[in-house]
Amino acid sequence: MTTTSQDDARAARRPIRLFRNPMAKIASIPMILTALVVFVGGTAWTVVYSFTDSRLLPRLNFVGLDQYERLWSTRRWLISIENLAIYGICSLILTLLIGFTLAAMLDRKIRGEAVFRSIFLYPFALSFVVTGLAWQWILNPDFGLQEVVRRMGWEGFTFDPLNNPDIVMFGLLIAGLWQGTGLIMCIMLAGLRGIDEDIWKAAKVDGIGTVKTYVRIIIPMMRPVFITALVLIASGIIKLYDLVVAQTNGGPGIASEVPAKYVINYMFRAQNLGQGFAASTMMLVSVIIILVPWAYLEFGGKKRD
Amino acid sequence: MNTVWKSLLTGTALVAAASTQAAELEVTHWWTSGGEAAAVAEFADAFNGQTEHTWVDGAIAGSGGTARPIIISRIIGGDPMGATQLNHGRQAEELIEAGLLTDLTDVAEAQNWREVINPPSLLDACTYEGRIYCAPVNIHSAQWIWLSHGAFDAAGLEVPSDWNEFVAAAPTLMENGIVPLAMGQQGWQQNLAFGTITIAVAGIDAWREVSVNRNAEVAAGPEYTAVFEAVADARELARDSNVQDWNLATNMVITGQAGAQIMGDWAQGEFQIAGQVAGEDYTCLPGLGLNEIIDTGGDAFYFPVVEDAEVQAAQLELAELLVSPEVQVSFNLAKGSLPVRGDIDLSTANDCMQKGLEILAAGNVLPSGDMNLSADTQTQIEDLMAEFWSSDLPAAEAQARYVDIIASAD
Amino acid sequence: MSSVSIRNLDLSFGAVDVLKNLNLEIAEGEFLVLLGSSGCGKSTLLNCIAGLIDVSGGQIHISGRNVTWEEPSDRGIGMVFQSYALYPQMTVEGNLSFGLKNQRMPKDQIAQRVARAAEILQIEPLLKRKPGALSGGQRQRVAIGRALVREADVFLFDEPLSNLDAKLRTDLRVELKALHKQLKNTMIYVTHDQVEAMTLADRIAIMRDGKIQQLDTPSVIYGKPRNKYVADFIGSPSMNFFEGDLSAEAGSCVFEGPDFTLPLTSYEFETPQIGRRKAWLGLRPEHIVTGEAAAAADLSADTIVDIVEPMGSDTLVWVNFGGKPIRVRTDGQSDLEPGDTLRIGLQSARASIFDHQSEDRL
Amino acid sequence: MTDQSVIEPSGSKPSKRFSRGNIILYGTLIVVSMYYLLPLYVMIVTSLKGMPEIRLGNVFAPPIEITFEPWVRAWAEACTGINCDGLSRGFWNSVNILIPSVVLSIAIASVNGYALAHWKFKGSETFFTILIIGAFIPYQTMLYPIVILLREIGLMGDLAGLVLVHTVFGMPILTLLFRNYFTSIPEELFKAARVDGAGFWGIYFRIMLPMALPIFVVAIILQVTGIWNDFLFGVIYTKPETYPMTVQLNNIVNSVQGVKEYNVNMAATLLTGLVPLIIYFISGKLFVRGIAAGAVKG
Repeated sequence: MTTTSQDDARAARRPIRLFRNPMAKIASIPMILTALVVFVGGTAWTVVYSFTDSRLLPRLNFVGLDQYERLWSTRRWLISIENLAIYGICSLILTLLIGFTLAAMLDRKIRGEAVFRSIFLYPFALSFVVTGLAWQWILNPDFGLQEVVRRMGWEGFTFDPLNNPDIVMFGLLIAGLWQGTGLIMCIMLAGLRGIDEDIWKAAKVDGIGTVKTYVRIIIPMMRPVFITALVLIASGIIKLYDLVVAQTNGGPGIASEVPAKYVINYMFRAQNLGQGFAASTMMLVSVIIILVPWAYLEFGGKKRD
Repeated sequence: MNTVWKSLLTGTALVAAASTQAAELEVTHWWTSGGEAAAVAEFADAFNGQTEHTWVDGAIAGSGGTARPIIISRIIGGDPMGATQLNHGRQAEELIEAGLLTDLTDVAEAQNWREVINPPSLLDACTYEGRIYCAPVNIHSAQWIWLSHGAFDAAGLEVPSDWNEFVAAAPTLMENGIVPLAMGQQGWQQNLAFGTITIAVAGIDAWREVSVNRNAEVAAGPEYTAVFEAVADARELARDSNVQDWNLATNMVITGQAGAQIMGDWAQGEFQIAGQVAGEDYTCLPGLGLNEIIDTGGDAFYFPVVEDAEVQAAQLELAELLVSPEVQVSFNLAKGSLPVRGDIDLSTANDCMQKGLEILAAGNVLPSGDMNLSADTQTQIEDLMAEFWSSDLPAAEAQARYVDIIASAD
Repeated sequence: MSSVSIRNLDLSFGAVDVLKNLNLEIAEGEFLVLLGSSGCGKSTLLNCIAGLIDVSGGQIHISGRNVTWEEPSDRGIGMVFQSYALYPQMTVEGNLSFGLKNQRMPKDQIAQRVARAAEILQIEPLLKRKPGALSGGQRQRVAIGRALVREADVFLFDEPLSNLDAKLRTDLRVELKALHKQLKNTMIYVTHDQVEAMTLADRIAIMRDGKIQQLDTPSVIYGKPRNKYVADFIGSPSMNFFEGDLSAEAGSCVFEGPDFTLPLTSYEFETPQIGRRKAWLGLRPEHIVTGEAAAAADLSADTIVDIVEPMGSDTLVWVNFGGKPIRVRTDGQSDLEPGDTLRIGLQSARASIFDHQSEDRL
Repeated sequence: MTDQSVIEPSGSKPSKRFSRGNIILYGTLIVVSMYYLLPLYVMIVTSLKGMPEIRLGNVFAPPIEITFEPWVRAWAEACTGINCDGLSRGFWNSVNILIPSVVLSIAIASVNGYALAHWKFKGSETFFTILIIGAFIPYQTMLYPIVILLREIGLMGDLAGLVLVHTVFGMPILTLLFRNYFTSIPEELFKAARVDGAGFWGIYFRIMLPMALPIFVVAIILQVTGIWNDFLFGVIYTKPETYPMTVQLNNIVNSVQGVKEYNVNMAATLLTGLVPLIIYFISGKLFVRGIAAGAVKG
């Protein structure tokens, strides 16, 4: 036993877990720092200050739930939430639907696939600011779509979403879908390309119709694709801000306000940081309620076999 | 790729060379409309011409809403600009408390600001615990209505001389396809119109009770009921106006598409740029022609604390320059606002400015809302007004909500 | 001295125990096959030996050295994977020399080793190609070559042939056996294919649920399976089982099946004290005799043929016996048809008896 | 165009070239294409008209008299405040911001993704989960803490600070992409390399990187678009001399002097979008391939 070599002794000792594969950990430091300092730290900071009466500058003068009580009795906030819900649900469903349908059409060995694909994808290259401006211009009642249709003979034609509080969110939706569906189409297309051709043969042999094959067989097989798409769409919806600012600036009135805009306005324009932080905390809480169980299942629960 | 680095290197080299002699002073502001930009150019020219320093223009378009987060973030982040526009009043208080803004008291005393600046309330707004932290550059008043001669001529009408006549003439304008009241669809513009109508309809005393003393009972009273009904009427007159920016609304008045616009005196800069003459092409009525009184809000420049001694020197020189008589004249003529000094000759000013000067001289002035209500309360009122003007919200309900805001105002 | 020694190895992922207190000694130059159905932990054990999975407890010694916490590359092993795992962007030569370059071996020495390995495996013409341009068999040769150039003491194979088609698999199996003979390295080979296991192994370790069920030579495992699981797992077609009772009758032991009694006259019990108990009787299809030999067996009976499966070299006949269909392997020339009567004979010498409860061999 | 995509379409094949189904298929695609192309068309057409024509006509009418003046004005003459040099000032600034930001963010995210896929350690998945949730946090809410953070590390107002911010906010999605991609690379390959004595960096540079081209293309496209189009960070974490093009665009579009010059606005908009647009049109096929490799699995 005394003759055990130095090497042997080192290898025999169980190393401290923290120092196993040190390079992997060192290389992960940026990620860990980002996750802990920026995301957790920044979030915690925001949450803490949401319980204060901070105005222009953050200060730790706690006022309990005052900011939240005020938030939930503010009409603009309630409208913002409602608007985001409307926009979010429509956008989620329509983006998936349009994205998938376009991808399915492009996947049918058509001619000029590359051309169509580029056409559907290019709006994604443009920022929301540009998107908002372009559609504001097209939907302008005096020069745009409404006027063109009227000149074509339908005198009574009215389509002025940006100045009609009831449908302004749909005006935003038209622009949002234009910008975002291309990427989802691309992801769906990639997913469809990953489906084994034999599946189609099997479906054909079984006499299952095309649509039914998509709905009953292909879509369930594309679960990971839909999850990626869902993450992208949902994260975009919550962040909805630039488009609104560029296209309607919350108007007419406060009919197209969204939560992110409320946060910014109260942090910087109203100089009521506490209120802005309370609003962003509410946004975070809703994100976390929806996401954490899912993220845990998706990324946390898996183990190597 | 080479060129990128080359240009970058030469760029830094230039900066380095220049800073040994004079400072480059970055000035942020949100004056980007035609009249405003022309006015800023007066400042920049004077600064570049009369000092050895250079004015680096940091204009941020899109009104204070876009610019303010940027300005405040940079001051708080420890990377401030040399000077910045901010509405004076309560906006800067906390920055001063945190020691982030430069004390200008020495310059103010040397230049005798206490004496020359009129009305004194302007300097009071810059004063915090006895020290002066900003240089006021102009007086703005919001209580104006601008009437288009072209529009009324086209409808075969006399140009009205007060709000009531204007309301009476509105149906005829509409029959002639003219929008009676141009209104930009932004909360602050709608709030401005509300404030102006309040002073005209409810009178100064009621206004003061509510806006200065935050008396919710008066806000719930009959004077304000009349105000909200008048605004509800005005809302109908502005139904067909769907522009966003204030100067686009002004442009509707200039081109005769709209009969009138309720807007601050800065609208005058737009008429001037368009080559219109007060009294011939357009008419301005302070206090809507009913109550000839104006508030004395205005713009001011603040100077964040910086370490560089040359920049500090440049800051003080700019502060001095901004209030100096010649610059005050050239700037305010371009911008259409009133100068902050009572001791300068503005005989070259046009009809509207002269009206303003007379009212100012007569002392019919009100403190600006910026100085009375916090930005928070103002934002809440703006939100309410945005909703009120562009929906069918009944006047009574809007008033009730207004009362709530005043009751909890600070 | 044993080449690889595994002592009290434990491995668990969270609450799931994958390997439980596992001990295994592998002699130098031995060809050991780890055999088991998927999920039994055989590949995991191999990965532990390679150092690709950190163990939860216990020790691994290779060539007398405790390597439990050493890096895979320091353990003196070469490894061949099921999916070949060739680096797609490197040529065959690059693949072979990658590990040696990482050891900072001199260039000429690398070239020499690569050349030798290529020669042994007859892949010299492929050296400049990339893996994408190779066939499955060629890829697997390169993968073996990659282990070969390391001149390691121990080779680890993780189901190396299961991605190949049947013919190629048989060919490479023979080559592997020849290679082992030539190199005389210790080899640990994971597979779920019992034919591979039987043909290649010096010893087979049959694994189930993270435990070794039996570790012995192929013939012992085939002839005297340690328990009912091993008996059932090894052999194709698999063993026939009958439930029944053991009882002593006139000094000798008998197995009382559902409707037959087999005297265990020549069965060698492992344990002396049997007593009366419930048990399983296991008989391999090829150990049930037919025709004239049946008469000489310990028990013979007439049965009705149910199904006939000709398999070329022999014929598998399903007959009803003991209340259920059983498999009997007969001559390839058999002309039996369903409904025919077949006389079968059971011999106790080649049977297996397992305790009903513990399922261990008696 | 002749080079057929590596990944073949897998959908069922339409039977005849002019079947009714085909006519519906192509008809739908063409109609939908028009919706997608409409804004681009309107932008181009408007940018080529003079102001009087804009006020008279409708947005869809082709220009009667084509003028390139709006483009010239947008690029070199449009005013913000007292600066009248259009977008040109912002172009090189954008490039200077773009290159280091893209390089750093992708370098870090790819290493993160690689570590998450093959070098899991206790807590690594937790950090990753936090990161993914971070992707849902509106940037605006992080503005204030980040200002304070940058002040504390002394990078506020520095180009390095902006690069850092882009790296941080690009990290969630990019890490997800790289992690998924590297997970899809067979684990045995990684094991083989470890047996061959390659360490963390050896495997990353020698084995993983050469195989990761498609996903790098996707990451580059996403980052170039995102960073080029960024307005919020660009305006807060830079100074007037280094304002990116989007800030100039905002200034031009929102600096209304007299009437809104739609033609100049549209030209400016197109000019600003040109860089990402070109990248998209060039790399369309690679993009789909990369997405197939990275976004779909996992």
